[in-house]
Amino acid sequence: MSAALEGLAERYLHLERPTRWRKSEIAFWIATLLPFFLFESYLSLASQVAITALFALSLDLILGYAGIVSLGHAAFFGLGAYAAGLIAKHGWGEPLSGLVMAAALAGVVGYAASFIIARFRHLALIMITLGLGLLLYEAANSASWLTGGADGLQGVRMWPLLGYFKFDLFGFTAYTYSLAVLFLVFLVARRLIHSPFGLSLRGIRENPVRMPAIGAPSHAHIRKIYSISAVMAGMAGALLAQTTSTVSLEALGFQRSADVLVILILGGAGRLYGGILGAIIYMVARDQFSGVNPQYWYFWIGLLLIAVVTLLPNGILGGLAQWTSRWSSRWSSSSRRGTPP
Amino acid sequence: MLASLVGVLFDGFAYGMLLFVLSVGLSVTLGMMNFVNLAHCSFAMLGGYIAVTLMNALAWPFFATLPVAFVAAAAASVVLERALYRRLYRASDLDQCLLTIGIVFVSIASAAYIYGTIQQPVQMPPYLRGSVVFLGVNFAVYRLFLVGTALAITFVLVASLEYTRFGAQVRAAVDNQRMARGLGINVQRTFAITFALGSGLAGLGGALAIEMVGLDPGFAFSFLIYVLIVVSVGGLGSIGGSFAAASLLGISDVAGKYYVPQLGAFLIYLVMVGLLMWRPAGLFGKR
Amino acid sequence: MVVAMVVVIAARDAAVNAPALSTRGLNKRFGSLVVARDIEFALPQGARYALVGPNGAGKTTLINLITGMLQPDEGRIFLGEDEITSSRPEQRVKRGLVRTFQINTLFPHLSVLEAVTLAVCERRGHGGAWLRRLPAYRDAIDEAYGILGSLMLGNQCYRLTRELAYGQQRLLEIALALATKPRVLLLDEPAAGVPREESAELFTAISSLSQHISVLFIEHDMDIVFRFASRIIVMVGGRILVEGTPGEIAADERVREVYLGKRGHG
Amino acid sequence: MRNVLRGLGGLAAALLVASPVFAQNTVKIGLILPYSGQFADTATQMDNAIKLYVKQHGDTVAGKKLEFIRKDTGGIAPDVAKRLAQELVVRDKVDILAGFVLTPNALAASDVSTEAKKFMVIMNAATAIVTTKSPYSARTSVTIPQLNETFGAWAYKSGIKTAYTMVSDYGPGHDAEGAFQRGFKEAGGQITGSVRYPVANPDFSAFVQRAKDANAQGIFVFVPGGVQPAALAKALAERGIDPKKTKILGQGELTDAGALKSMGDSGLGIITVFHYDPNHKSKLNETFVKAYVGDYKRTPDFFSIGGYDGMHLIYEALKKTGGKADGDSLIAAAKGMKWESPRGPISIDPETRDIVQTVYIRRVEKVGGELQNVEFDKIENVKDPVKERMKK
Repeated sequence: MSAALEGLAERYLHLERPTRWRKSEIAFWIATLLPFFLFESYLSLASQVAITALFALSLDLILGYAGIVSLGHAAFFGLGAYAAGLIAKHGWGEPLSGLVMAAALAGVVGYAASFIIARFRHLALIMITLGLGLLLYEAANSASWLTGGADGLQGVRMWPLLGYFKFDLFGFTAYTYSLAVLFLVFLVARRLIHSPFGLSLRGIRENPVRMPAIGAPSHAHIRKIYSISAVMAGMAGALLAQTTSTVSLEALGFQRSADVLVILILGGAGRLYGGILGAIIYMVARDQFSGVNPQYWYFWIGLLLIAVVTLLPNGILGGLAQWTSRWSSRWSSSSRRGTPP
Repeated sequence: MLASLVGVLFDGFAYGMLLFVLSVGLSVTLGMMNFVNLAHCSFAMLGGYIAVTLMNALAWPFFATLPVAFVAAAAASVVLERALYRRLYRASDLDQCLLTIGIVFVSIASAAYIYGTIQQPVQMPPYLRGSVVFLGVNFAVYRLFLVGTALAITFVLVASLEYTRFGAQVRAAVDNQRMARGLGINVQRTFAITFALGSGLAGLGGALAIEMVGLDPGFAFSFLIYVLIVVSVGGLGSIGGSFAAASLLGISDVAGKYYVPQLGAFLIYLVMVGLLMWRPAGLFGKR
Repeated sequence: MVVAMVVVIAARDAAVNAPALSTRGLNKRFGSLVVARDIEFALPQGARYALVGPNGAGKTTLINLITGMLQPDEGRIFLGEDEITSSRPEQRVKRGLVRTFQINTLFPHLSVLEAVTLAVCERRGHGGAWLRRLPAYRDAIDEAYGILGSLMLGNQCYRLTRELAYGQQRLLEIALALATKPRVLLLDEPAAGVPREESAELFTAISSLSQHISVLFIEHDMDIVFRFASRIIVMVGGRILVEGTPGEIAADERVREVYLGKRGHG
Repeated sequence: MRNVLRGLGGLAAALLVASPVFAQNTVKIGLILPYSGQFADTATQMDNAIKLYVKQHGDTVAGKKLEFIRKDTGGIAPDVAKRLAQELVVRDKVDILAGFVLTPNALAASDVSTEAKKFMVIMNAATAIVTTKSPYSARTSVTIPQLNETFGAWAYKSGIKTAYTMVSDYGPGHDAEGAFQRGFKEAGGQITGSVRYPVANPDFSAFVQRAKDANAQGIFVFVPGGVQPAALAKALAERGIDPKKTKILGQGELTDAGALKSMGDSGLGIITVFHYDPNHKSKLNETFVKAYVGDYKRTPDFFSIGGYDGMHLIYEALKKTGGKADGDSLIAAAKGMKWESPRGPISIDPETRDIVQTVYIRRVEKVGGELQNVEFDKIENVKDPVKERMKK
């Protein structure tokens, strides 16, 4: 691939370079297999990290790339979770098809919502997403005949994955499954942000006023990415429901929306790996802190957040990118990237 | 029937006034500096705990605790403003969210560590308890007191914004920061002071809130949503807006729960979403 | 019958020598303040018109009205012979009515090439395509590269927009506009803040644009205006004071007192 | 790929088999509680009692040293609870799962208890069905129907002919509403109306006004413990509902120590049903409360007693099995166990593994200037009626 690119005009390379697989990326994805060998007893945590990472990735596409802040993204996570749970409860426990159906539902709702979302920005947008999310939560709570209300959805029975791998106590199947889905969705997201559409999204984030002035249908773009993001969030929810065979109202809750936002910002919004890194750091830190000190762990999480903001602006990846670019610019001001992946 | 209507409206208004005192500070600071301070309710919580400590441990009278709550919260905010907030004025609002959420976590943990997770018990002085009947309508004494306080605060705020030099500077800074700078107003300083006053009000609100909604370490988080609703619906930087929004939300919430209880939980959010779709900048908002 | 005839003829005439852009009785108020009053003008195909007037005369507002960023209270706007009064800004751009901004309105964290490629892709309708990677759209990239070259930005195109010198950012403003293949180009003080000698270069670049592009530009420097404009429209207080050739304008008394007079002590 | 997975699957299976072996002379207990978040205080109270019991009875039972591993669910989070249960079993190799304040979390962890055959002690979660989810689980707290169906029947006998019910709009609330109305109607009473308020409801005045307008002889209320009881009681007082005329009936949380402190005299006369109160008159309870207050500077509540009795059940079961800690032996030992708790005589129903206990009817009165729940009636040996019906 890259061999063929030698001798190509710089202008192509300039746009092609950021789409290349870096060694660090490949190393990262290989590292995601380590839990299988090094931390078998952490597999169930690993699977939930992967699920959260997927959720954060879905938020990154709208927040990090299109600049749409949402405080109600758990709505789609929860929709996916309940859809997957209900399908399994009513006799169809096949995970993959359940995943697809759940994602589809989330996508449809996301598309419907996107017509509202695209019209607003700033605080109004944040509060409207928040409001819609809370409304859905209350609806799910009062529709206890369907959702099981506050006790959570009961009687979710999953069939073995591919008819062969049971969801085991170790979370072995759970992690394999979550990781595989995360990786596939990541590939899609990666391709998406390196496409012309991805460029248009960055355009919307960089300057929503200019976009119409160059003939770009911003609203259409926003509707599209929002629906895609909803599908991914729905997948994350479905994965959680399937791997734990539990669904509760908290899947829709404000807390979850807020957490994923924090996770994404922590890792670095607008960077493909921001959400994933954020999920790993936040959840592992939380697991460790709360293991040591179940009552006051969030004190340390709080300090962590404050430290990151003050030391590494724009999240961990953003901060690092800044440091490195400052560092490198001292040696040579080689052509720098707007948004490193 | 009419009696109960009046009663319901009154209760709603009183609840709204509580929301107003809690949120007005955030509205002004957000409007002036666009600084997303999600830790606003942490200052409220601080005020609450100060009041509780003074009342229960030192047996202070309730009224004496209120100014202390105000001052304590204001002081705390000054410290934080110097230590942390100041670094992030020019940072992205996402970073501001992260910082202030971090502060919320720390404050909740600290409160739980110091005061325990228990629900703080408070005993109002007898003359603030129970209710008075007027024209066959039941008015809770404490709510009457709350409304009075809130109205007084509103009056003071509006008056000082309209008629003092500092108020003028604040208004200028809210309307247009660049221009204010041009006019030689020290926006940084103006903001710091406003921020302190706003947080102080939050602290006062925290102290006033205990009797009605209780106080435990969760407060800093659980009331954040309501405060944000008031701020966004009212419109950034607008005291009148916050007042209108708070009373509107309070009344619609209580009235809704009374007349259509099955909608009880939905109503406040429905109202908010509806209003924001109608006026994205809020009732009295410019931007 | 006869009426029908007339209409047909009228239509044909319109088709023949319809101006590239024209407005009829545009009015816009902000509360009591009138920012546009009965604006009527026509910009012929391939023309180079200047729009001048003291600050606050409503020049930028007029551009906002024409490009749909503001909706007029009354009046109609025509691009060629078809009306666009109610179409959305991006639709107008698609039809070839494009503007630049007085204050740089760019994409700070996109590289120069990325920014222009973005505009090209949007014009070519690739804006929503996400199955193939950007580098696969070579002809789009080539076109963007070409545009940048024609505006002397060829050697800057791998830098981030925000790292460009101010003058170069002004050029990028125009590059973005050109990337949309405009038929009518509205330039809002393209040389604002650019030192004189550079601004002359900039306008040489503009005037050397293809004759298929009709240009209306706002500019304060009268020397530039007289050098590059075929006709000049003078606005004052939201209305068109006078329109004419540079010679006519230079001779016009009212212009002297209102406009040139102002420049005397401005 | 699939072969690789299969290989790894084998590895995992091997480890799973390997896991229960060892844990020779220690018994590990995994406590899953909401130590942080909205329900943190419930965890605090329960954990205090657990610590107290261990302190009083030593940490060695039947020659085995007890080892506790505490995990935080951070509130209602079945996914987390299940994961923690899995990790406790797989990584920390615990023998017993215990705690569980919240029903969804208990239900989720029950799956793990079933699959891994681990003894599970539910120390609070009060929805009737919880114990049916795992054959290795037993409950030492209470069930909502156990209290409120009994209460409904009692209310009618006590002379209340018409009642209005107001409950929090979520699972436990619905259970309480259903149970009370059932008991009340079956006894012959008439429900004049009912209303449900949101779970997180800061202001009750509107609902209280409705209840008042319905003017029934009794108003039955249910709220989760914590912030709300005081707020509700205050609202009742503010709207001028006089407990001496209209009977206010509720489940014990409504008038627990903390709530009473902050509601003040507005609480006087409220009648509640409950299975435990720190002022319960018995030698055992007095010593328990004394010790508890001594260590933690606050009075125990029903979370505490659930934890305390839960520990007692674990200790006694271990003694009975001679330290064998596998699920089957422990649950077998637990079935039918009887003992005298600070709350009174209790036992574990051999069929349902659920608690059988005395239900107390109390009234809020001033005792030496202090508001207290004074027991003035009781119904003995009450089983969970829901599961009784299931059997039929």
